[in-house]
Amino acid sequence: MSEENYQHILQGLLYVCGDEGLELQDAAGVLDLTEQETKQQLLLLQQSMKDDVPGLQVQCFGTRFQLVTADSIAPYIEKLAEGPRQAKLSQAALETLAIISYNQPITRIEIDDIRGVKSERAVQTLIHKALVQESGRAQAPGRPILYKTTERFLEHFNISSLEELPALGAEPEEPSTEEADLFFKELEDEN
Amino acid sequence: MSEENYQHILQGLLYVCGDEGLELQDAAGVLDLTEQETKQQLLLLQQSMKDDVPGLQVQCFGTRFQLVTADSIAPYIEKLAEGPRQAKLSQAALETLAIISYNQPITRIEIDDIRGVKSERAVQTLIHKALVQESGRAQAPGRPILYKTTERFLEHFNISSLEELPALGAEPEEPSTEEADLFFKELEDEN
Amino acid sequence: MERYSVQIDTFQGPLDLLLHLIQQAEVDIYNIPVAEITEQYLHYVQTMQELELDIASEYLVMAATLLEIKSQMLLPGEEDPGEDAFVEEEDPRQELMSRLVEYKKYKEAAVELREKEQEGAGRYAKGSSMDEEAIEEKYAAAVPENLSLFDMLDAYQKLKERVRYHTPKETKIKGGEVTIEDRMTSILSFLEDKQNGITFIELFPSGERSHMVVSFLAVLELMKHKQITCVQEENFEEIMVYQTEEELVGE
Repeated sequence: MSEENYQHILQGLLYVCGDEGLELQDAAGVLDLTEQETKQQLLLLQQSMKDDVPGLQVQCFGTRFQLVTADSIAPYIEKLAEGPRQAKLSQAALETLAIISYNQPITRIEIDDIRGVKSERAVQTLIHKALVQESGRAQAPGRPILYKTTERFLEHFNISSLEELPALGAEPEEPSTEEADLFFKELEDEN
Repeated sequence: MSEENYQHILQGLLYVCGDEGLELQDAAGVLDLTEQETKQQLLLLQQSMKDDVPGLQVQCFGTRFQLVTADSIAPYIEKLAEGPRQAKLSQAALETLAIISYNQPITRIEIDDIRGVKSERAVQTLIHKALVQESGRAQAPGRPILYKTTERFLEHFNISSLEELPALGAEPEEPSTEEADLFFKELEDEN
Repeated sequence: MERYSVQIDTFQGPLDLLLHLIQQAEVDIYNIPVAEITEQYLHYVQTMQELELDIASEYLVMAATLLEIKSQMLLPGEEDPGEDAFVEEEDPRQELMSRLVEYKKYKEAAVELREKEQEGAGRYAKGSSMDEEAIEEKYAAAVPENLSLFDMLDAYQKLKERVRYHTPKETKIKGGEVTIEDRMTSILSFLEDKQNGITFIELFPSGERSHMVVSFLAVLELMKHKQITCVQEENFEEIMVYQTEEELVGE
């Protein structure tokens, strides 16, 4: 693979890792290079990004590399966050709400597992907004709190009961391959 | 502010927004430009990224811009991380979606008519996948629900706007004179 | 029966089936040989019935429509072909033709959508880093007015599509290297002390695709060599897998 290709791949890897950062070891695994060589590539990228994408920068913390916005544009990022945006629930809160509504009652740890990130704040927000409430404790070590949706949740989304939530993962029934196979088989038998 | 600066800021904004995408309106607010000017800048950035950061690309869906990885490096991203299992849509759902996207807003009965089968489940699946949403009610007996596609639809199918939908198959050609001639000829031959 | 044993695309309904028959007969959609197509269509529906496949009532409605068209076409023209001969007589097939043409357009559009779907499949994005939660807290108890069920579903879909960096990759690679022979051996030893057999599904401990395929091929191979026996009491019952008795293996 050419050096150029390594650079492109690293751009993509750094991007998808986002705030979590990319571990040198993992990057090396993907590129099939030694960690030393990979680090070399990452440092090269760090340099070239300065000219090519001045709005972003590559930061290095020990063996972890992270793509972040450049210091110079910080005021604009803040302006975006504070901008007069329509009052809406954050992505985090919405995801968490979806998970709770389809899996209630559910513990926070289970939610974290599904989301892959801590959801404490999101759960708190939802409780604040009275969309979610506590619902006893699970029979598990530490007896963690269970959460469920509230009446206000139904009211807000204008559904009369939880059964009215669109079925999760309900694929329209496709005549299965099994059926088709059966069909063939019988046809053959007939002949 | 120089044009260059706009570009840098947009790089940062796109990065921060990630899969949620950057709304043209919000970007314009941050840059203090009109939406038209902002769009211009975003399209310029889309171009320049191709050379400067080939591992990433800017996508546009309606009024939303999103930074995603380049197609070419997909295998490496998947090697690093558990990619989303591509839950592909069933044929029934795809057909239904095609009908909705070209005829929106449309009622379920109209969809059933075109497909010749009940499409209730397919519509539910599409709603669940947030590719289709309700859009008021038709002025018809029973006031049936109307459906339309969402922004997410554009994103899922990688289309920047509804106008970019591939043209529907040529309208049924009126049997041309030529064909008619042929028709008569055949009739004569038969007799 | 030959002509029915062509590949069965799982049909999306009567129109889909008709399109298939028309295409197969290599006839013009605008000039359907109704008698022939009707016969084939009925045969199809009949076979489906015999197989007790669940036939949507739409198929039967279409069958009736076809028969009606067929009989109309058999009726002799009413008037003498006089001056009025050029007044186009309504073709009884007209309505069906336009339905087929209309449906075909969307069927084709669906194919294009599928291509577009695949095109965008390899593009990944990170999650948002916007700290919206802070703003959210400012509004405390207020729920945004315009929040809909759809917003929640949208968020959930995004979650499902997000790249998960957390999952360690090592296990996956290990799974891929199992050969059919390896799997045959391990299945046999797994069965060795299981007199009562095991369920078929137990042979697929890994959800990983390649491992499942290898396992399946291994089962087929073992069956071929009569080293294992698979029994299914009834349709849709659990398939039980047994190690074949020693003496039978020798034969």
